[in-house]
Amino acid sequence: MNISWYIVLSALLFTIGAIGILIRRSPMVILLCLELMLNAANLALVAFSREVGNAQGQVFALVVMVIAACEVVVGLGLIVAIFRRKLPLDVDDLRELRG
Amino acid sequence: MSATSWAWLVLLFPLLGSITIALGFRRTSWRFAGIVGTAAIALAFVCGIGALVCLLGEDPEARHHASSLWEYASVASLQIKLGIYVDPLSVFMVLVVSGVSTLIHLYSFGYMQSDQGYHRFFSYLNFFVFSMLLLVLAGNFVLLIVGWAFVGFASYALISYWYRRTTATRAGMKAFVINVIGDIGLVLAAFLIFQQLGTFEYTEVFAKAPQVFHTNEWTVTAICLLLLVGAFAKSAQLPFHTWLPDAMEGPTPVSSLIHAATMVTAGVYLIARTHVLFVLAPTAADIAAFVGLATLLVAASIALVMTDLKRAIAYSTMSQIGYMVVGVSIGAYSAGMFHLMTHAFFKALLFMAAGSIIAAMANEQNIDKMSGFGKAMKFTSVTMLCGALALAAFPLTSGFFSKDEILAYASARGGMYLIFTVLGYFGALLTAIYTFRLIFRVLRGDPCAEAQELIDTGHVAHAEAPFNPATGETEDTDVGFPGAEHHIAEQSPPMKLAMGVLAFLALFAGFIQVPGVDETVTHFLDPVFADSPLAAIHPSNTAAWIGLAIGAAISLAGIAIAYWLYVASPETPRRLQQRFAAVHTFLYNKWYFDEAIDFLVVRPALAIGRFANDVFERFVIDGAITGGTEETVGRAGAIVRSFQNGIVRTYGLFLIFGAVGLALYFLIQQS
Amino acid sequence: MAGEGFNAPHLDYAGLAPVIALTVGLVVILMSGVFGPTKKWAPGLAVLTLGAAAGLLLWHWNDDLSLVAGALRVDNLAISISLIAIFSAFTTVLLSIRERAADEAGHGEYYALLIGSVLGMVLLAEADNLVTFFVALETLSIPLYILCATNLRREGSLESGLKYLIVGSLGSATLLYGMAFIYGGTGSTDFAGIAHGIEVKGMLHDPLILIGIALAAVGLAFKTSIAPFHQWTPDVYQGAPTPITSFMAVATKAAAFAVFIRFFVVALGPETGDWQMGLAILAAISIVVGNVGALGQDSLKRLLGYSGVAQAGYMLGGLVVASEKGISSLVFYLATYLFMNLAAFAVVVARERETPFGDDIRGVRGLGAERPALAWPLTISMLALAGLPATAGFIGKLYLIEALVEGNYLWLAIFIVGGTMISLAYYLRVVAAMWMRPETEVATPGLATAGAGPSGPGGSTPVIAGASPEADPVDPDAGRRWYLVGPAVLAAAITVFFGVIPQPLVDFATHAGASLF
Amino acid sequence: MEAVLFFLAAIGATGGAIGVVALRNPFYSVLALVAHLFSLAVLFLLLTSAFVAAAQVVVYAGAVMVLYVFVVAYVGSDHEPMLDPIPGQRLFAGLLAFFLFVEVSAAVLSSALKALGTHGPDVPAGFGDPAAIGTLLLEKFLLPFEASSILLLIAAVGAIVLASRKRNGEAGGDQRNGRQVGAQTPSVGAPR
Amino acid sequence: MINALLWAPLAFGVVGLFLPKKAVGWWATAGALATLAIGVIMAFGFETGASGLQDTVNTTWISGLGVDYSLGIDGLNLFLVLLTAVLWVGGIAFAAFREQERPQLFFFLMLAAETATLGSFLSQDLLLFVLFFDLMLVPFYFLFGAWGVDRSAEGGPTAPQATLKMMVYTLIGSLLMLVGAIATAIISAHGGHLTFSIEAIQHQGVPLGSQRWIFWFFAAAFLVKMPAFLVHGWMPDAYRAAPLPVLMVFSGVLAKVGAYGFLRVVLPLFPAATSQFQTVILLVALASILYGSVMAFTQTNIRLIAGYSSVAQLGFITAGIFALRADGSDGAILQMVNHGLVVAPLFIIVAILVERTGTEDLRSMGGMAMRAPVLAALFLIVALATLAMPGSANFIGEFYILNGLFQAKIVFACIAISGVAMSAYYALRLYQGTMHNRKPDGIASREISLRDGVVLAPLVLCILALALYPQLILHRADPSVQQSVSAVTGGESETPDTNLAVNK
Repeated sequence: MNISWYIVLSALLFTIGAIGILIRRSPMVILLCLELMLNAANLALVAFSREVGNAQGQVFALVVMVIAACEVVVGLGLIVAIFRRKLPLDVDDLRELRG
Repeated sequence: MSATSWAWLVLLFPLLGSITIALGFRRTSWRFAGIVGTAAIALAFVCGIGALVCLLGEDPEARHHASSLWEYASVASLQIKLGIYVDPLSVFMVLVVSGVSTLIHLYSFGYMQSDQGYHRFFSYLNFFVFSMLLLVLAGNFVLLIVGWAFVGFASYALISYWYRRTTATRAGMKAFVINVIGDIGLVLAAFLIFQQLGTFEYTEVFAKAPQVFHTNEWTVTAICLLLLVGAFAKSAQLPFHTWLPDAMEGPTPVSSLIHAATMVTAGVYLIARTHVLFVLAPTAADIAAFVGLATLLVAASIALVMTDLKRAIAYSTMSQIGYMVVGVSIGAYSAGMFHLMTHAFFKALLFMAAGSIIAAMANEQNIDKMSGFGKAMKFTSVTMLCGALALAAFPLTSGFFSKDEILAYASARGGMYLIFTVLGYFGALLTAIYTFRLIFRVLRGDPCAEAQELIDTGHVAHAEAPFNPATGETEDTDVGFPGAEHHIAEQSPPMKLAMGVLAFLALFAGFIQVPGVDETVTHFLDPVFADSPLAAIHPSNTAAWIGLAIGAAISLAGIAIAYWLYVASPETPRRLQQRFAAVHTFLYNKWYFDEAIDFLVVRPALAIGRFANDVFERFVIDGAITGGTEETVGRAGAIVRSFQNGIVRTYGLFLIFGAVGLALYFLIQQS
Repeated sequence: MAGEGFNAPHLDYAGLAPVIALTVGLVVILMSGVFGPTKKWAPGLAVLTLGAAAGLLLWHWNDDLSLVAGALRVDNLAISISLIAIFSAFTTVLLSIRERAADEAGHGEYYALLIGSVLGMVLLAEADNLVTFFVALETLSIPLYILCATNLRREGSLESGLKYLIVGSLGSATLLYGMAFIYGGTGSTDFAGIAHGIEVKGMLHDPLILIGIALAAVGLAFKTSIAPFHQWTPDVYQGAPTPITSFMAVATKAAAFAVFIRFFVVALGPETGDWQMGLAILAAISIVVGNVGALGQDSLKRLLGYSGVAQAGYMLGGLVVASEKGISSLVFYLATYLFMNLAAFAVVVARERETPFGDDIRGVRGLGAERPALAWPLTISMLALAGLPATAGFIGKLYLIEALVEGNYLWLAIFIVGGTMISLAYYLRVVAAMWMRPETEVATPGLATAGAGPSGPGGSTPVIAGASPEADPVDPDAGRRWYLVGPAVLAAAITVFFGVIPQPLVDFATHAGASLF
Repeated sequence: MEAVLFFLAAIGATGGAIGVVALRNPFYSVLALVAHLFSLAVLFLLLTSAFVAAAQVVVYAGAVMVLYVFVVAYVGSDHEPMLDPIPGQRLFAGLLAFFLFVEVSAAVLSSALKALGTHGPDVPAGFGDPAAIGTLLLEKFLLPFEASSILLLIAAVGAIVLASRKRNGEAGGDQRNGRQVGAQTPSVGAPR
Repeated sequence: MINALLWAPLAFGVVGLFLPKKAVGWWATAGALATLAIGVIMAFGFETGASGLQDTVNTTWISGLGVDYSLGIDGLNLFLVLLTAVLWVGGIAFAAFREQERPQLFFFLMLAAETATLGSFLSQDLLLFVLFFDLMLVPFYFLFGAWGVDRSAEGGPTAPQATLKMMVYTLIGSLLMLVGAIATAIISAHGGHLTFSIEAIQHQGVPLGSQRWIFWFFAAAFLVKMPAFLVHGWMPDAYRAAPLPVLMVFSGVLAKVGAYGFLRVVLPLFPAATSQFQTVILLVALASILYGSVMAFTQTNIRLIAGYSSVAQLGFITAGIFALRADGSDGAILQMVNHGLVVAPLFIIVAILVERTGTEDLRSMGGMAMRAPVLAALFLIVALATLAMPGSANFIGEFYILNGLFQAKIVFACIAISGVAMSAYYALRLYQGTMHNRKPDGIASREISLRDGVVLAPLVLCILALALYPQLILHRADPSVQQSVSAVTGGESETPDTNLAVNK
């Protein structure tokens, strides 16, 4: 299979993730969509690393996984805090700050 | 001591007087002010004599000197010195001005006694004399303009002397603005001269002009016309004359000094002074002459119907100046100057007398209300009669000689200029009529109330509440003239002295310039005008005497008519009025000059001002420029904030949008 | 590759010292919690750590080291930016004393996270390959996400935390995706390698690289809050605890700009011609957006947020021209921006604590008469931000414009000028509020009820941004506390000093700029 | 064979992704993501990067997802309403995403990079196996490796700070009325 | 010496911040007097007839950016510096006689403003000039805003609004000028060593193409500052808001900086553009003259009468400069000083009148002269000088200006001179409206107090002295002016580099 296929696929996944962030309101799902985007990036990285024939991209992908995990943790922590604070778990309703 | 140093002294004394009086107004008495003021001018006169003597000591060709104190305003490209120019012409003017002024100061010393602003008055008056002398002595056009404007200011200050009177302040403003227009004419003329000749100094200008310009070249014509604007504005010639009648708001001594004897004749002096240029621009000269003629007749016609004593005399002043302008423009220089002198005498005298009478009438100026002062105020009426005779050119009085000399010259020059002779004589007729109209109506007849009171009690009547004759509104007395106790009419010796001297001069000054006998003035002034071809023209003695004869006849005729109209059959005037109602109203409204100017100049200016204020400033400056910008920025801000709606997904949308846009730009930019 | 023996990279501990110092400090502060209440010493420890790091960085001034197999590069640019970040953090520590958020989070954690973020910034400033770059970026961001939310009682705080997290992650995902393409196009993750790759692989102007640049630019523009990627800025600035805001406002921008510069000038140097115009347009947009957005803002933090967007636009100009002078001017501006903002935020903190108005502009009304020691710094900082002479702000603008004109970006210079004009309208509004008679209402509650507390008359005032009753307890003489007045006055003094004698700072910036060329 | 695997995995990944976005119950979204991750792992294998694939399965499907499930269980999963309150949000989201996709694909397809068209160069055996990756991690990428460890520490601290109960008990009360005040002031900071 | 002149006011101001309320006013006055003394000493040291700069200071300020700290005095700025010093003494003394709120700050700002203004006159480095030019504004921003008059009652703006408007308006120009200055330096450097020294740039020359647009950047700054027609929008509000002691120095001096800038910067550096756009600028000047005059005689607020008259006067000055003849510019310099010297006393008098009458509306004033003859006399002199009464130095100024214009562009001169007639009208209207006619009830007509007299009289004496001997200024200004103007007229021959640059 050509590398191009993988890249195009990753582009597809990336955009799907983006769409998700833009249209979902539950913070949890939004976090999931972030995961989607990061994974799309990972796919691209790995594919490219295959294409250029060095493994740096794969390592990059691994690091990205770690970072994604961190973001998830913090995100979920925030969600919990918000829940504790009896605020709605809907990003549209969190709009005290604007203008 | 040389002529120039005398001249500097001439300038010095009035200035010192003015300053001293002004600074001392708190500590010194009114007497001090009066004495200092009069003395200063007297000294100036004396110095004038000194200068005269010096000049006469020299041979006629050498009788001109320039002298300068310091560089007034000079840079590499143009020099302006603080310099004077002394020659017979200027000395002549100095003598006339300072002489008449001395007498009028004397008169004012008594006349203004009870006025609150005594110091201010004399300070201004001295300042005026200083400015007038500066004007006549100036050695270059810039200094001329300075003196020119100074007298304008002095006249303004003295016209609105009783500054609580709105009429006075308005009249002052009018006079000043019109005079400024005149100044502008002079300034432009100066610029043009500088452009052509590269200097402002009289001597150089008059020396260079004949080489640079050839006759009737447009530049020199333009210069002369611009000079005329200045001259006419100052000398109240058409169409700039409207300020002079209003100027009568000022105290009577002011009217007699500034608005009869001296300042208003500055225009005549100017034309005489720059005759070199006018010779080069005959067209301009003729225009000047015709304007003078027109003024002469128009003013005379108005004077026929004026009921306000002072204004009537003012119009006669205009008309007399018309004679002078005609004279100096057509080339009768010395004649014109001579008439200037005699006119100064008798017109000053007439005003003094009028002032005395007005005082006796408790500020009433309307001649319809006056009568019978002949009995009430002997001295005044006698002197007034002398003045009137001179004005009417009664044979052998001063006016008789001076006026007729001009007309004789005109006929001698012949051709087109005969018009001036003919119409000049017609003007003389009118003059005689209106002059004696005043005399008969004011002096003869049975005394009016005030006159009667004067006869009975020897006390001058005065209104219980002083009022403004023009509007009739009551005066606020702290500027109040006449003050509470005011009994000055012909009772104060200084006044009598001044009037007496002037009466004498008015009657007999003519004899210094009798055609064919002794033409003192002509001889004295000849060196100045020697360079003018027109000066060569000279009416033969016979012609001159014929002219005098005609003049005498006309003047007598005029007096006779006046007698018939106002004494023999007092009904006639009224009938004439009804018969020629239109004419009368037309004349009575002074040919509607004020209205015309108001319509043509004043209203448009104000309209523009209002437009600028209410429309332009509000809608363009504040509206479009300032407001527009604010509006735009504000709108933009609103848009930005509306995108900032606090919903995180919108932010995400914009982020992706940015990404897409940027990527697109990059891709397009390259392919 | 496999099968070869494993040979560890040479570790230059001297070069790594600052990073190590920060790491150690971070751990120590966390640990200190074990031995008892951290409230007392945590700030001290934090200051100590920062001081140590700063010292070690200065020690490397004028060095040019490549560390840990080309992961890091220590040069003047990195050092200068790191110093800016550290100084900002240092003052943040001071401002955080008695800060409600610190109590909420627990002081140990609070300061540890702060140090962590600083660590991220130092790494980012030194980053020399993509992986380090990305890790450092996240090390910078993630603590900030948390710190923003630490004032758990205030809805705004949590909200800002979540917003920042979501949009931030979106941004970094985009950035990452861009990196992936650049890596794919050049086959290297080292900046130098990338530049080399572009050259040899003939990838110049290749769509693959360009799309990568575009996406990477988006990510970086987001961090530096360039419009249209700025929208988080005002909200997060307003919601976050003020000391953290002050930290974000300067340090984040500085670090992000550092890597922006290094990545675009070193790695994408060959492509300069391609990205210049694009970035210039972004700069122009954010100048306009930031300035008009700030008009009519009542919340000072929000106002500063928008102004931050505009200022970022100005600074980006320095990068656009990609010349030595441009970079120097950018660094210079960042340095001045540090002090200008610092003064402003210190005052805002003080007023937040002593008036019931929070960060609303009414909080500073009549300050000139009431608290000159606060009014002067705020005034100076506003004037400096507006770029008026005799302040460092003027020199900064002068420097930038000079660089732009030299780089033939006159039109951008004119944009800067235009933006400055608009900006007067809001900066001076603050000044007017301090010194001049109130614009509309006569009585200023700020004076009347200062120290009265939320329960006082202030409580009944309509709730406006940042001033909900959730606001922190009022400390009536916060306006006299040395740790608030000190930084304010100091920063203002420095602003003026460098406005009058800019030479030292200019040299500093020139060195930083020179290190890349 | 490889092509078939690729397409299957691709379909799986795409389907999973779509599921994440489309499913309205967060819980199902999580499951969809798990599916997505597995198919990604397959793709990684096809790209001869075994270690990454393994890590993918272990770290994500193993650890992270579990965390998700817990949280979802904790905060409860309520269905969000179908239609979007912001007008045009979905339309624009779709359009922009589409454009992005087109741009990226265009870039990829029009790129001058030869290798993209190929299967990639032949790589030595053991390319991307744990040994190789480990070497890289400890040599070239030592610093990012350490840094990410610190990052994990920070994240942990953060999670504690955010999620842990407050020491001082009075938290609950004023939280609630704080919220009420917050409710009274919906239009805070709105432009005026 | 020159440094002392420049920084003395600021130093006094800073010290003043720490003095007690009572003392600070006198201290500030002393500071201003000291500055004036230094200025006068320098004026005596001034070598007449020399065109070059004298007692210059020149040290590098920011090496990296090519900015130098270089000051110097020549015929162009000598008397403007003196004017500044004199007016500030007047303004500060006048304010010191009165109760000010927060006096320390007030006087500090006043003195700071003086330093800034002096700086913009003295600086010989383009960027330094721009810097001081902008800096001038800051103190006035505070003075207008914090001590100003709130007009919201009569539907006008509040002081802060008005002063903000002024700030934005004037900075629009001067920021563009900043860009222009930098561009000038960079372009003229031709890639070589970057310098902002005006002399150096003039020597290197600026290509015509660049001159065209840079010219407008500078012109914008100067025209707004003046203010000229169409960009005077800030003036009415600012003038009505400003506290009068401040306003007298503001309108007395600051407007001149704009005109001065033309002579100092624009003519020497952008000769080609100058002669190219001469007509345009002349049109603007003409519009300012006419518009200013017309507005002045329709206003009823006495501040605005003075304000719009300044617009007209500055129009004259600009016209004089852009006659591009030595005599025109000589007149402009002279007129700058004159206008400063008349407008400042004018505002003092306005202040006194407002104190007496409690109103600024001309229509509800009048009749003052009776009880206040001295005030009236002083006012009369000032008014006459304002309307450029022949015999006053203002007349010589306008005479030179108009003469220059007449020789250069005769039509413009003929139109411009109509402004003189209008000025006669509005000046007298102002005088009569306040001093003459009937005194409305409820107006206190008191004589000028000795303290105000002490402030006012010296200024009036200056007017009279200059009236007697305007040569004092013309003589010293002329050489420098010729140099500056010849850059345009004889420019090609004098600075070959410019010529060469133009040909490029």
